[in-house]
Order: sequence, then structure tokens, then C-alpha cells
Amino acid sequence: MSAATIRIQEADFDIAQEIAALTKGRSDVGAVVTFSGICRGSENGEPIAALTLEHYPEMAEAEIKRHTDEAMSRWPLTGLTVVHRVGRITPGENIVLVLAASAHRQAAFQAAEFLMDYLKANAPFWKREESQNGASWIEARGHDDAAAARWTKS
Amino acid sequence: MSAATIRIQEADFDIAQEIAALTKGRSDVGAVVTFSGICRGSENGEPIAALTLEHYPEMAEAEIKRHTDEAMSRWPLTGLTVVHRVGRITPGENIVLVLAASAHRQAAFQAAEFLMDYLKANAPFWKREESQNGASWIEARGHDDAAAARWTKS
Amino acid sequence: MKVKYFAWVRERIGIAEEMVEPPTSVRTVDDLIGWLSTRGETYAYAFEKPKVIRAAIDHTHVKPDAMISGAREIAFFPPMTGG
Amino acid sequence: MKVKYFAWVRERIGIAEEMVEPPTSVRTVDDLIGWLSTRGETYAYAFEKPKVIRAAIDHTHVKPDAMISGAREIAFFPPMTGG
Repeated sequence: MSAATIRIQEADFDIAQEIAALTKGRSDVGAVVTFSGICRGSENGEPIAALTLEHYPEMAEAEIKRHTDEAMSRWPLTGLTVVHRVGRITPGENIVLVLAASAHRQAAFQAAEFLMDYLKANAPFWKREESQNGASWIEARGHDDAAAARWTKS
Repeated sequence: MSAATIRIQEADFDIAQEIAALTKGRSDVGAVVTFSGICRGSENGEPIAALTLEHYPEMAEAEIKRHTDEAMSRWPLTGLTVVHRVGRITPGENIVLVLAASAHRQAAFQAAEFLMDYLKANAPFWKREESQNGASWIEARGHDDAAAARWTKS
Repeated sequence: MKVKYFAWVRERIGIAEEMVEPPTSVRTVDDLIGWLSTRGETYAYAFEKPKVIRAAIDHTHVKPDAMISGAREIAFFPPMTGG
Repeated sequence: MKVKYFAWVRERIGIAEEMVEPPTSVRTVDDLIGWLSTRGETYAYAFEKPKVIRAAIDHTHVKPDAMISGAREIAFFPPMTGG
């Protein structure tokens, strides 16, 4: 496959359009897995008004590319797309999209899970939540580190 | 969650519309995983002109429901949709859609994989392929049985 | 009882469903396959490799040793290839 | 070298980036955190729990014992919460 598509943007994304970009006019794709991460209306039981996503632009691009390259070398993919939004996002809105296409389903599922585990634990993005009590930075969760670690080759 | 949505139909499906049905107007969904299975243009290296999907209607509905019920009891899902097409399908067209929504990503990924493994190995659907050599029934693959068996509770 | 056939089992036998009344000595799914096989060449061809054939009683997968008494609908088909 | 701060590290220090020239005795990321901490209250607050702080040199994650010589850009930030 050609290089993965990576976009970091404030704008929302359109899943149907992203799927079409990886499948239209070709007949070697048998499986497409999409993961969309959506802003929930509460965090640890407390209602939130919005999230603001900060990131480290140069590093985020480079780091995500390193991981899409790794996914492409580990699984026989026909296409791979990562879109990560930044800026202010309200409950119900999309945050992130990972899309993996392959001839068979296992590769597509594995690659999408691998990239999501990576993005959660190691991509340089930080979420700040706005609630009734003001704004505060969301703390990282230990089980996201554990989820990311299971892909490390020993 | 309310019951899963299960549809067996000749018509194509619209992934964006199916996602909207599980997410619109709610703020408890943090993760949506979709799997789409697409008709490839070749099977074991031989080009094919089309697939025809036959099914056992009463059993297919009942069996898929048994498995969506199981998925809902095993993982904390906020929504679950299975759409399986039947009839004649040409390369590049959609065959099947599984969509799982949850507060967190692991449940959504696991439920979608579980249902796809089930549908591949145990749902009463049969694919016949049309190629230059005429029509023939696609043979089941042993590794689909193995994939389905890994979900069996011991 | 009603018997249904799918995919190449249906194609080989040439019909999709029929009503049958096997003798009382036919107690299991395996027995029924054996009895159906004696009904003609098309049946013998469809069931020539009985181990490949899958069966369902009243819309639930069953093993070859499942008892058929009380069944309303028994279906025979090849391994499934959906998804 | 250029130093960048993100999320609450940035908020506590009050600036997003700056140029610094640490003495030659500052050799590792850990040394740099120690040196930066002495530059004022806001720095001391940002780095009060050095074990929580993550670092990257030239856009690559590094451990606290990584050498900083030759680095063009060093970033400090809390554990990541993307995705």
C-alpha cells in the first residue's frame, strides 16, 4: 500500500468519505474496520461541558507516522487512515478516527486496535475538561499504558 | 441498552446512518467500532464476477439474536447493530456490517470481533461464487472455526 | 416433519424442502441422514460425505447424535460461509 | 537549545517555549529538569513531581537518563491523554 493518511485538524471528519477514499474503485479490500472516539458528557461521573485538546504538532505527526509505518509492516493492510481532532470539542462530537482496510478481517481489527492503544497512551495530545468546577487536565489511566504495552515485541 | 438491531436484507447499507442511529442525541457513547465486509474481486487468486448469498431466514434471525444477546451480556455496550446482505453481490459491494458502541473502546472492539467471528463460522449463510469456470460454493475455512472457538467460555 | 436443504445440499437433492415421515427406528440426526440417503441417487449424492453435513433442529445447531423426536423442522446444509 | 512545555507543565510555567543555555554540568534530561526547577517558583511548581514528567528530544520520547547534548528541541509534558 502507499503511505497512510494522517491528519490532525480542528474540523470534524466524515467516516463515509474516509471509507470511500480507501475502497472506491478497488476490489482487493475485503474488510474495513473503523474506530471513532467520541466526547462523552461525563468523566468519572461528573458532567462536563467540553474538552479542549492540546497537542505537540511536529511530534504528533512524526510519532503517528512511526506507528502507522509499524502497523503497515506488521499487518497486510490495503489502507490506513488516522484523523485526530484538536481544539474545543463538546459532548457527542467526534475526537479521533482510525480506519484500517485489508483483504481479511483479522489484520484490519488488529491494526485499528494497535493504533488506538498507541494514540491513547503515547501520542502527544492532552485533554483538558471544562466542568462546573472550572477547567482541569484529564489524568492518564494506567490501563491505557498496559493496553499499549501488549503490542511490544519481546 | 435496548435490544440490538438485526437486519437481513438485499439492499446495501449506509454506515454513517447506522452510526448516527446509535449515537445521535446521546452523550454516553465514547467509542464506536464498525466492521464492514466487502466482496473482493478474487477468491484464492481466481477472479470472480459476483457472489450470491443464500441464507436460512428463520434460523439466521434467531441465531444472530442469540449472539447479539450474548455480546450485550458480556460487554457493557450502549448499542449493537448487525446488517447482513443476501442475494447477488458484485466485487466492491458491501456484504456485512457489524457496529458496536460503548463508553470505552475495549468493549466495542471485542464485541465487534466476537460477532464477526461468529457470523463467519456459524451463521447460516452460504456464498456461491461466479467465475469464468461457472458457479461454485465457497468452502468454509478451518481458521474461521478456530477464530469463533476462542470466544467459548471454558 | 419438515426437512429443509440449503446451498449445495439443496442443489444436489433438487428441492428446498419437503415433508417426510421416517420410520420410528430413525431416532437421531445421523439416522435421518442415513434414511434420506436411501431415497434416491440425488439424496445419496448430497449425503455422500455425512461428516461434512451440518444440521439444525428447529433453528438451532445440533450434533449428529441429537434426537429428532418432537422436531418440527430439521435442516441440512454445508459448513457456513457467511460474514 | 529550545525547550517546549505542554498542558499543565506549560500552564504552571506560564510560557509555551523558550531558549535556554544550561551549564555543561547539565548532561541528562533529569539534570535539565533539576536545573530548570531552580529558575523560579513557577518552574519549581511545574517540576515538583519529576517522576510524572515525560520528555521528548527532537520529537522522540526519551527516558530521564537520556543525554541532552546535541538536542535542538526538548519538550516536557504530563502523561499523554489523546485518542
